[in-house]
Amino acid sequence: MVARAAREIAPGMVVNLGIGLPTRVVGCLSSDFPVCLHTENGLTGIGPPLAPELADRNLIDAGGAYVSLVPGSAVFDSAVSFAIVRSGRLDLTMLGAFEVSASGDLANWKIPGKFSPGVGGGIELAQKARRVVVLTTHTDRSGAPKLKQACSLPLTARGCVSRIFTDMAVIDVTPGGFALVETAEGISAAEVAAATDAPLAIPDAALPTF
Amino acid sequence: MVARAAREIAPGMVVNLGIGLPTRVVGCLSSDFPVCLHTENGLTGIGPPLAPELADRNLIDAGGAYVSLVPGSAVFDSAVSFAIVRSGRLDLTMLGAFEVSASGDLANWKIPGKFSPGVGGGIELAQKARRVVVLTTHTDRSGAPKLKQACSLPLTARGCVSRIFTDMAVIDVTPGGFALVETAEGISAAEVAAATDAPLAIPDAALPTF
Amino acid sequence: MKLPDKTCRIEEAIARIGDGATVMVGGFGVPGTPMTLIHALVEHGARGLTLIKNDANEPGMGIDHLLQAGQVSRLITTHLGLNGTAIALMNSGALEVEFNAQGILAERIRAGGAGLGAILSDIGIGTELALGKQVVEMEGKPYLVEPALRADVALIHADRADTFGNLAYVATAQNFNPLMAMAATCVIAEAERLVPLGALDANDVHTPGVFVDHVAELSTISGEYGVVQR
Amino acid sequence: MKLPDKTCRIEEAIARIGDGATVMVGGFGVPGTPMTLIHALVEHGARGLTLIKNDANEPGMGIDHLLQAGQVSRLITTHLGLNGTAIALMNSGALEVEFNAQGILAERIRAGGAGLGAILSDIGIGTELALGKQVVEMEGKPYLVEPALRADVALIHADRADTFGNLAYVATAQNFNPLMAMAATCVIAEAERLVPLGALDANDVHTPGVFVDHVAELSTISGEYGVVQR
Repeated sequence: MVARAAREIAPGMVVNLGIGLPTRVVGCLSSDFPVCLHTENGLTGIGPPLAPELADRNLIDAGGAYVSLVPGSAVFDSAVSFAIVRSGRLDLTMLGAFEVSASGDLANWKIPGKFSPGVGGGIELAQKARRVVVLTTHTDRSGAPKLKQACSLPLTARGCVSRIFTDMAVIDVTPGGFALVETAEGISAAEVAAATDAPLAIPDAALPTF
Repeated sequence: MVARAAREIAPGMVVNLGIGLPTRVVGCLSSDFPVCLHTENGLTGIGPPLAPELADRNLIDAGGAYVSLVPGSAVFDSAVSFAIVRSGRLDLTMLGAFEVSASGDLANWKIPGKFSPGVGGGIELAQKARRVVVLTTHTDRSGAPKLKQACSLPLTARGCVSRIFTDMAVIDVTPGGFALVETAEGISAAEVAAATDAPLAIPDAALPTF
Repeated sequence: MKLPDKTCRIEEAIARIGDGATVMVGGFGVPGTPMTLIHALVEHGARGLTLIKNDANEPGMGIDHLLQAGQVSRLITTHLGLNGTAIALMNSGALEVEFNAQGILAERIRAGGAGLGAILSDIGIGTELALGKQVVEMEGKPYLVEPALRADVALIHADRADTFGNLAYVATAQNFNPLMAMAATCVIAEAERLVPLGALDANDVHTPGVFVDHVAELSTISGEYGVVQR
Repeated sequence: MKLPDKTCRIEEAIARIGDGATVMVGGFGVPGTPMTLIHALVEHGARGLTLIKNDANEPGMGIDHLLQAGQVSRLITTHLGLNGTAIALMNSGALEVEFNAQGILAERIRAGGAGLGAILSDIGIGTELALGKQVVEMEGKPYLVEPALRADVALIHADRADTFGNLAYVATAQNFNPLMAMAATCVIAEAERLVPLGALDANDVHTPGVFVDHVAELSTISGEYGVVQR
């Protein structure tokens, strides 16, 4: 699914990869692919991650991972970094999720009473990136669906998600709700529908697999 | 009067010198006097002005004069430059004036129907410098007083002026109006009062001259 | 991962500017004014432009060429006292002029570049610059709403640029350039020197290349960029 | 004209911080966190502090020392997920926490540094972060009023400083430092290297020294500044 999500990145894009699964997309980008990776603390032109013994103590991404530079990297303060996001210069962000609703609402920062570490840069990425896609397991650890008719958790942003990549499927958020686009190798459309807590439009034609 | 005004600058101050008479104060500051001169376009640490043949084409002050740097100069964008002004980091500004009122109102940017080139950085300097002093001729070219009970021209800022240096006198703006502080060599208090279009408090004691 | 190349011919980039466009132009006096991009815009001939620029330059320099050619219908600025052309056009009614306090113009542009709606400021309260502006009270104190400014195009002058559009400025040629380079849909930069990717240290970049759409190296630095003889 | 010298001993500068002060602390994760100034503030012992910092660092690092010492009563931040101390203090009610969206915290601080009253932003509308905030309409669209933030003191970490307090940062140790260095009444900077006046090129300065009140060179770069082993 990470490799499939990586294909979402078109040449020339400015892309922010959220903490967790999205960060792993870096490993799927070839060294000559024209793309600019952005991170919230204040860096464009992220190179591959570095092991601790090779790391620069002053060079991290917003998730705290030690990263490298590429020719043409630039560093700047965190206000400029979010200016990039809010002013429409971020073409794509890939985020994790606790829940995604059929209308594209995203909840990924707070579980009241259990987990409320603060929203960080999530709201601005979700609300302002030109395209927001989600990378997540299709269900949570207890097997409960993360794709739901409506979110029950506090929202990060409303109606922001365009596409969801899970271990089971690629699903678009359309004006009519969730629509199945691709399935993982060996997963049937019916299995995806059963693991989704909202109606799922399944096209008549055979679906590509990934 | 320029030399007298220069004595208004205390060691360690950050100072902005407006276009015209105030700019000439630079010539009265010794090379080891601890002060930081600021200009609106984006420079702290202005050095002496440069003749055209020695000038750097990219190094001007807000009035367009070619200036030099000193060790420790810094350049920055015009937003940061005015952040310095508005956030209270400018200890003193010296400005020119068309009119100053007895309550410290300043008019120095517009003569309706005659001269309205725009306000530039004047409002922010007048409104936000910690101390605003004015350098001006005591009367205009036609001999009319510039110090008045109330300004007739559009204001730059209200109640901002603390002290006025003219070719005739040093005058403070006090809660009670204009108060004579010093006179120019050879000028009497009565002459200053006659050239001032508002009550002028004159102390009983002998006044210093400059 | 490799950063995209944004080098272009100036004429091609400028050709995208349509009639009626809003154009930000860097510079404060001569330093930082993109003289070559301005000449290309005169050649291109787009009309009915709204210009956003700190000042109107001086006669025969910078945006004076656009004013003289009758291409500008509106100017958002802080001061035009050094340009008689601009004053005459304003007084005749041929040029609509909106004056801003200088630092407020800078902040309005920066707010546009930062994706904000507006800033709240107390600058100009009690003067005619406050007339007609929306007022918001915060803790009993009044502030003026100063809406963010964005443009269709920004014309930027840099000292050095790399092929991704990372820009570095020198001395007081910085002025409004880094602000405007954040605040337009299409940002076109001219650079005195174009350097390869990696030749501009990440810590020395003033404008990150993600904000820049097109970058071109100047083939010559004309006399218009030089020291003004007064 | 000569620029004033602002070098000082760290203990003397920190001694000015009183009980109940509002203190901005630079850093995003380890990079840019002024570890040495923080230790001096722990030694100094001022209590009832309001801290403004992007994150709460990790256990045993940075502002965790202030939290552990019970010196902090309020924290304005964006995220504290990596520090169990902060979460426990928050959940017990001993620490009041105000969460901001990260870029909005950055802009509120910058607005304080720029002498503005507030910014208007649409970030968080429709989420619980909008609750209780003043709303202003502009051209029919709602915006949240996000008031400017200023502090009594800002604690800054720089790579290089000159004796006037001009600062330069490296890599992602820049983060909130240049913003906070504009936004406090008293700005105290620690620098890995103190250089003479003139050794920092005017074009390479990230924070102009006019914003900085006290600057000190670090005698050692402790392990707390190093790569975090996870």
